Amino acid sequence: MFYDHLKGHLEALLFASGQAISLGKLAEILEIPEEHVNSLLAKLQSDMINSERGLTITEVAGGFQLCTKPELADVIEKLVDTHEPNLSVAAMETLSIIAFKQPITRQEIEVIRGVRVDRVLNTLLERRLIKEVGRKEAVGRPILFATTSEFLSCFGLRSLSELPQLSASISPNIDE
Amino acid sequence: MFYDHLKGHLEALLFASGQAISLGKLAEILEIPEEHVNSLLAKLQSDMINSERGLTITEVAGGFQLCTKPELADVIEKLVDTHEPNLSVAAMETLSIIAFKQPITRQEIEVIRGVRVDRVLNTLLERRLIKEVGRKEAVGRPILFATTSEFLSCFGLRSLSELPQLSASISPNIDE
Amino acid sequence: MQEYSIKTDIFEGPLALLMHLINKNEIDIYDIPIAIITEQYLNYLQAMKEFNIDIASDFLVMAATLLQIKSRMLLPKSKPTEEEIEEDPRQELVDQLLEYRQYKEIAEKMRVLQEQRNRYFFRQPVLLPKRNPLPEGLTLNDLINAFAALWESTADQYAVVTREQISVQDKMADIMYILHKSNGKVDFSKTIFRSRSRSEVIACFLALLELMRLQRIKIEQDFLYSPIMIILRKEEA
Repeated sequence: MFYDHLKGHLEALLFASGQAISLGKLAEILEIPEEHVNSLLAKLQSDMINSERGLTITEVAGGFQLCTKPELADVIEKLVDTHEPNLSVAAMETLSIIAFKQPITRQEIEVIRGVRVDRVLNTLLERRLIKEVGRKEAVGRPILFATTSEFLSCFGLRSLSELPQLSASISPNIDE
Repeated sequence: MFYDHLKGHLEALLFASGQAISLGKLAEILEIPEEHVNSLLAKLQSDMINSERGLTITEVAGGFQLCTKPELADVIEKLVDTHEPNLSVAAMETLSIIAFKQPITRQEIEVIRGVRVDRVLNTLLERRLIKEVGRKEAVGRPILFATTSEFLSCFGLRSLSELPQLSASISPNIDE
Repeated sequence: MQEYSIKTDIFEGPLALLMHLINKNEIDIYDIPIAIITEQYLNYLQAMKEFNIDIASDFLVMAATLLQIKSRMLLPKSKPTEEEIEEDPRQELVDQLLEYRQYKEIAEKMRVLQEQRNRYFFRQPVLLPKRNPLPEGLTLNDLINAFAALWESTADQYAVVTREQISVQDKMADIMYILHKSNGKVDFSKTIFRSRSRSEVIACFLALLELMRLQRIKIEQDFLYSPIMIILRKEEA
């Protein structure tokens, strides 16, 4: 096709960036319209399906990112151990609450979990999975927390709408 | 050939590593003899010669490394973050002090501005508007700063003599 | 000891413990046998105590809540009034448990997502030097304005400070210093160089008078309104 000579450019850009690059940024650098970037990405992606290739493209919040194929994880793990340690049960529960009810205060999280969450919040902040997004207009003006784009890419989500669904069987209130 | 199914593994390993990996390490992880790793690398390399690919393999001290093709350097460079072109008020004020009172030390600038200027100075240095021109014969031998030729062209000046003489009025310096 | 450490891992809060008891007993969450659950809950706290584990206050608050619900359940039911059916004392707790359970389930799904994601490996970005374009559209005026803005703000500072700080003593030292640097003779106007404020001029005059009284200097003026010259006395030179 028209822009096939740019496939190598695209691959090199994704490689060099390391992080996700937005469609807009790619279009700007390659100096072609976004829809053509999209079709180039699709072509590059389908070239990579070949079993002799080890890489693939994932789409996460913020754009497109080059990474190794998931089926090769066992081999890669022999080389690098880049993944951060898993989140504790407490951290994962707290993160889930924030993801669904953001923006939310510490006190509101504690009502749901029934325990103090100061330390868990610090861990989540340190790992940049959540951030402070302002203060609630309430007594004491407590800090509001929300998830970050790192949160999305950590879980391979393009947006918050891809979060797992709350199970329908549980209605929050019997009276309803 | 025999090990062609490992070409993807090799690509993924080189990708995830970031640094160069030795032949021995690759042989160990792929569980094949080193000479076969060598021929796999050669095959992967020749696959990448195709103009639709953006990556290549280089051999450096310590082993093999995946990188972008040198002919794509111009495109990759467009990824580079560009500094905000405008100067902040703090940077502008500091620059004006240096322009009119050069050569001047950080401490002397701080006396005039009444705030610390370390970071502003770094910005101005990074942006090549000022440079270090020696050390003052005083306690601690502090570094002296002055403006650069880039500074002149930035403000459309042919030489420093085109700057108006403002320094005397602000200077409470007995020596003058 | 092995077992207790596992237990404290699981029950890091009273709600987690209650959920465990409900699941273990296969209890309908909408109809919790409060007496049984309360007993088991208290037994667990007792066991924690025996292992010398600090019991977080959250657990004690829940124990009190359970006991309160239990006692309310034991009270003879008053006849429902016409306005409303009496609320089940367990209702609030049930709501809380349901919401908590919902997020526990989500957390499990999130963990699966993360494990899937962990099978993808990324790489660090290539380190590229930052580009530093020179600022554009600046003129000499911008530079002068920036300097002038500073000058005004620092002038204010000096005004405040000098009124306090220019003492006659300082001014005497200034004058002697300048005289030594100027071969023993200097124009009076040259001795006013700090803030050029009225207070400096006054301090300067007083300093001159004092230096004359001490016979350190003498003053000459050729004619009215001509420059006043300050001259160091011979013995000082």
